[in-house]
Amino acid sequence: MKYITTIGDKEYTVEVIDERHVSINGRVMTVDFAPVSNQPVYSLLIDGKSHEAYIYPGEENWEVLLRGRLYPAQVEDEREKRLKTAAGGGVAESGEFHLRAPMPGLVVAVPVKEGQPIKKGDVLLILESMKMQNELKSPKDGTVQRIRVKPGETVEQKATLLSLV
Amino acid sequence: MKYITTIGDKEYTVEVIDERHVSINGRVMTVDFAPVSNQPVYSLLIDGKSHEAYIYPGEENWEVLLRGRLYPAQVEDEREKRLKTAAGGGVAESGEFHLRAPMPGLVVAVPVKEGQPIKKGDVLLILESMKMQNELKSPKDGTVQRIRVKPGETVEQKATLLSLV
Amino acid sequence: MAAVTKVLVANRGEIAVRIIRACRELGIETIAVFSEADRQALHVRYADEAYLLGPAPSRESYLRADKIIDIARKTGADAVHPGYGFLAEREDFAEVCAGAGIKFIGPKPSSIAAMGDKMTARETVRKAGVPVVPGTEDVGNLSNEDLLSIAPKIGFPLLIKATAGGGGKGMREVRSIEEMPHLLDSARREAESAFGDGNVYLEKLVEGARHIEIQIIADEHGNVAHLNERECSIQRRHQKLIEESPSPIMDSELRARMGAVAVKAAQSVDYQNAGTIEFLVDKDRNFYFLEMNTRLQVEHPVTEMVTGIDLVKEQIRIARGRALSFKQEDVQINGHAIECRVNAEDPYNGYMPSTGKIMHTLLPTGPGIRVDSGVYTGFEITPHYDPMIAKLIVWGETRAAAILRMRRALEEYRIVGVRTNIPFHQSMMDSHRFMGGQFDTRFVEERFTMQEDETTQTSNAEIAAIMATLVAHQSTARSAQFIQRNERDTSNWKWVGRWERMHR
Amino acid sequence: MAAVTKVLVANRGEIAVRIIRACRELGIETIAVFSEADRQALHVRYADEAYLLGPAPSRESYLRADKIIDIARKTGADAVHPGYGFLAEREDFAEVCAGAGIKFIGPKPSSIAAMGDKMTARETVRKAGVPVVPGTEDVGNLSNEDLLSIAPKIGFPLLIKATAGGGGKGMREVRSIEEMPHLLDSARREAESAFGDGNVYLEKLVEGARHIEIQIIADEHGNVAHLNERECSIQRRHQKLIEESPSPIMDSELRARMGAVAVKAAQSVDYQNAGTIEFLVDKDRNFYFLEMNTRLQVEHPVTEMVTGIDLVKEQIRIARGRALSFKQEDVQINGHAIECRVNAEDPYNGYMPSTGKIMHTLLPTGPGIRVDSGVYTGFEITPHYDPMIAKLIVWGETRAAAILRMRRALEEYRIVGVRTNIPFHQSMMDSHRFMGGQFDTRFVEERFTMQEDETTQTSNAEIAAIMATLVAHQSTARSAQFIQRNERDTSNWKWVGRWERMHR
Repeated sequence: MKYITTIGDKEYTVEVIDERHVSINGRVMTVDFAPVSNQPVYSLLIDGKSHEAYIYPGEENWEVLLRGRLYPAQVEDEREKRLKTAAGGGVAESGEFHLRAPMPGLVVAVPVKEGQPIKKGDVLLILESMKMQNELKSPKDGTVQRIRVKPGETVEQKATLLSLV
Repeated sequence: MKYITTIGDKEYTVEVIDERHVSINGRVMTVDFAPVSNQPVYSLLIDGKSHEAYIYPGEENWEVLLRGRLYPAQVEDEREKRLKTAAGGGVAESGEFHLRAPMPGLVVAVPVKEGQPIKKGDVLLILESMKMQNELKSPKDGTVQRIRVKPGETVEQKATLLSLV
Repeated sequence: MAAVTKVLVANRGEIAVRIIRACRELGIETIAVFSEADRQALHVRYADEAYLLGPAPSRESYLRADKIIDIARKTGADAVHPGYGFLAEREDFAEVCAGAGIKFIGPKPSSIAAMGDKMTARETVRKAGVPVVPGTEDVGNLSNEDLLSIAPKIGFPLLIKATAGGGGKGMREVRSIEEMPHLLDSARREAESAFGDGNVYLEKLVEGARHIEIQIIADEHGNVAHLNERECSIQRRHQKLIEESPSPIMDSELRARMGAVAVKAAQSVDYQNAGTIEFLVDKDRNFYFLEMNTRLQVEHPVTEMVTGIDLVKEQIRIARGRALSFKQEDVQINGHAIECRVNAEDPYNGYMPSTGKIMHTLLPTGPGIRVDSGVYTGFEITPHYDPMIAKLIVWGETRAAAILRMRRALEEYRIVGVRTNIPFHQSMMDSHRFMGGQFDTRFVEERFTMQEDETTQTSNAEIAAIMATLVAHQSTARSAQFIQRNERDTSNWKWVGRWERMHR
Repeated sequence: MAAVTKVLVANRGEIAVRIIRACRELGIETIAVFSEADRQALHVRYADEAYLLGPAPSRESYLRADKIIDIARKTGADAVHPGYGFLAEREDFAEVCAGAGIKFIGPKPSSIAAMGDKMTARETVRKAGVPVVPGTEDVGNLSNEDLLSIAPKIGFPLLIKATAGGGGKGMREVRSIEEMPHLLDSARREAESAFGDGNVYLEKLVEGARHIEIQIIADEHGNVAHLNERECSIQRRHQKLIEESPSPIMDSELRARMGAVAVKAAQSVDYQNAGTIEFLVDKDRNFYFLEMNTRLQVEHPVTEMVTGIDLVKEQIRIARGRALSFKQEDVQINGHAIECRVNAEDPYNGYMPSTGKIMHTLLPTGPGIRVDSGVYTGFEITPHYDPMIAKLIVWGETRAAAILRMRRALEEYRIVGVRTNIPFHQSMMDSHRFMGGQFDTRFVEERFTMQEDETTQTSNAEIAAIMATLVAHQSTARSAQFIQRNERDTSNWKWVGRWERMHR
């Protein structure tokens, strides 16, 4: 089975030949690949070299943490990929942005008002977690559309705090 | 709920009054009891004192390993217990004994023959495991009835090796 | 001689465990206190006794001095060890302990007070002839107006610092008068929530400075000694991340001078027990008093590793009224020690705190490794407390040997369930500037990146690509299997159906 | 100067990990070899490269010298470290390495041969003036007949020992001529399976003796030094369980004398690299040469903890052809170290080996603790290899401090999935005779019980009774709940049924 795997700006053609063999960009290698302790930790012996990494499923990619370095990898079935490219790929970006809580915590302050215009990098909200005050900044220019929380509220991870248009 | 719990030659009357209270031989105590990491390891706070133990289910008792000491504990519902005692209790001991493999290993030698009379403590079989030769001795006098394995065979834990009558 | 036979540990996490271990090894009974979030915490499991304080938030649990004193009284504790943070630098708490006839394992309330108010401290040591960083002179609660007017005289860049401060909480850096009001507000807000005191002061920002601190230890008989320095310049947002002893820039001459000044500073407040004098050292090796921490430091193990002195046991010895177990001239430096603070925060996601249950751990072990941890597999990391979950300390014959050992330890360390900053430490151990000892307190924020050099980059990326592909492949393969199984099942049913028809 | 840049570690478990760590810390590449049972083993995970040897049984994997040399050649390894056991004391293996131009990290084949055959060794050192235990003099393969005729001359009790021996394998104690034939058979059988050599010899049993060994280290330039003694008298079935340094019965005078004799013994075979001379020391402090182990010992860490010398790194230094990094007079004894061998065997079930998957672990950590482990949560303990899964080593300023620290470490240690002998070690640390240092090699088997004193017995039994009851109660409560839930379900269905009828 052939895959196109993308890390950063590099594309790798990886073929899983059988249980014991893969090829990357045409070079065939012997592999022995196994999860450790039923954890998202994997041990790979490739042509004898021993490697170990954490591999977490990301939103639509795989996060490989190898020797302290993070490699976000997009793995696509070669066919799939070709079709996508043919279709011109890429979904239209919605103008809306929902600020979500990166971790559970206490809303300390919301220094913006609904309807207020925002520049990229402006502080939208201050969230306290583990005794640290974390300033959540805007990733884009826009206007504050809806604020869903107020200071003093505790919020769960991933809770939507406010929206921008 | 009341229980009679027996450790060695000592009997304890333990009543589980509610989530937070037990009494032992009449003395009421405050308890906070919780398993640790979903393991057979339990943390007990009793009147503030902190204790931790491994608690494994045994054949028909509980094995409590507390501060390096093993306490095999028989826990019986008080009613049950009373009935049993009334019935005169105790099942008749069958004269038969099945020697089972205490761990997986390799049968090195079977120094006995079927029909051979055996004294308590005689070596019935030699099992090699973890590079150690373990002599399995007879717990009773008797006669070798049936030998189920031969030297060179590898056996699983708890496999019946031979029987005595 | 005060009897210390039963110690209440007024703290949580790794430091509570550290103290309980020392007590156990001295045959002293221990009492733990815990919040509702910490019933399963190691300090509760390891202590002889453990009592609930209240709900998870510190203000309702670990900061409840009243409840803690109560428990100490009821359980007949004859001493309290505050650890660091929480009540460690509250003179009122030390007072109450004394009042209750319970030995506070730390300095006298008056010393805590003198050093606790950072402005008072500056003045006290300045009068004792200790060099300080230029900043707000006059002591007292200064309004934003006052501070805004003083600021230009001190000159920018400058630092806003919490008077009750410590650990960089409520600290803000100011580059211009314009941004100062907003920063004053956020600084006061953070200080308020961290110390229940929003008062702040100003200090000139010494650029290109290193943070070097001297460990002080003093008994009740007037003996004061220093246990050399700790290099703590590797910081982020004024939070120390890596500490080592000795400092790569130190020589015996400077060490002697700074040690002497530190001893003088301690004596200026008649200090007893363990404490730390923090200095800034500028490019020209001038040093300025920053503040004194009147307690055990997070990073105390690096000092223990090179001096062979157990600081917690020495603290208890002092609390018992005995003299120091050594003299200044006995203090050696044997080899080199480095500590990495393992925080539950993701260096690849803006160092955001990471919470959750620890599903798996594999600790680095073997020669020259020490781990001071407060967590274990199955323990839940909550957002209520400090993100530091463990300290990894290594010893080596030389600094180079220690770095090599730290590298292998970090590579061995596995924690699943929360993201940690171990990758940050790995990158730091590979950084040429760190290896060369060339860094200051701004290094992490201004000149450090987690990027590796191109060559390893590419080869590792290839491995990562292969691993990601294999995992993706397996997961699709698995789902495929299920489908097949289901198909087989249905066909079996078909078969059964046919069989039934045949036998009608 | 021999280059050592890539080391093949011809071993498994904790010692393979120990060696890989040392190499990594020296910037040396490592090659692991493994059996089918060990694909997931730590040494495979930690090495730079790893190659499969064959099926689980040692004879088909870790004893396959041919395959190992092959792999070393193919991978361009310039050195092999044999660890202990397996091929460590096979002079033929050392020969083949030399032949292949691969440095064997250990002594010369001739030294291994001379010391490997225990009878030859006895003769060699005896001629060098080293006192030996009386026993079979004439070298050569002796038949049972010969041995049975010699036995009475030596006198009973005596020991049957494997000529290829080590680790008590193939060792039997004989009290009378009658039981000797059966014991000879079982000894030869065990020796055969352990070393592939059933040859045995006899030695007088020195009663009330302690097992004390001297660590030797020698370079290729004629420098031979000893690193003091290790006390290894706590044994069961001739397997060491606890080792410590220094020995509680040792004084500097005896240490100097035994050290000098040990050096002489090593020199008698022109010894190089690390080795150990085992002695028996009787009640009157007379000492007799027992054997020399021409390799690293399991218990080497206690020596490292008190001397500060890393033995594995020193071994590599010597293999590189360099001189010892120290002189005899530099060797210090700093404090006291104790090692407990953690075996997967159940002390409450006749020390039967225990196998299975490790479901959970919590390691003791903190100051003065070192764990050398080969296992981790999720790893499967198979019956194929030695039951030792970890070594717990502690350091203390004094022996008493070390014992107290070991107690707290043992109490912290949690392993779920296999039974271990940790309870044995806990009882030993509480034993007055152990604390008093009053024991010999028979102590465990003849005078040690795991019973505690009455008072703690009863109080702990009460706690155990409560805990057992609570667990039993909860399990019954749980099943009860299920029943209730089912009842509720059915009643719900009833309700649905009624609802349907109502709406027909």
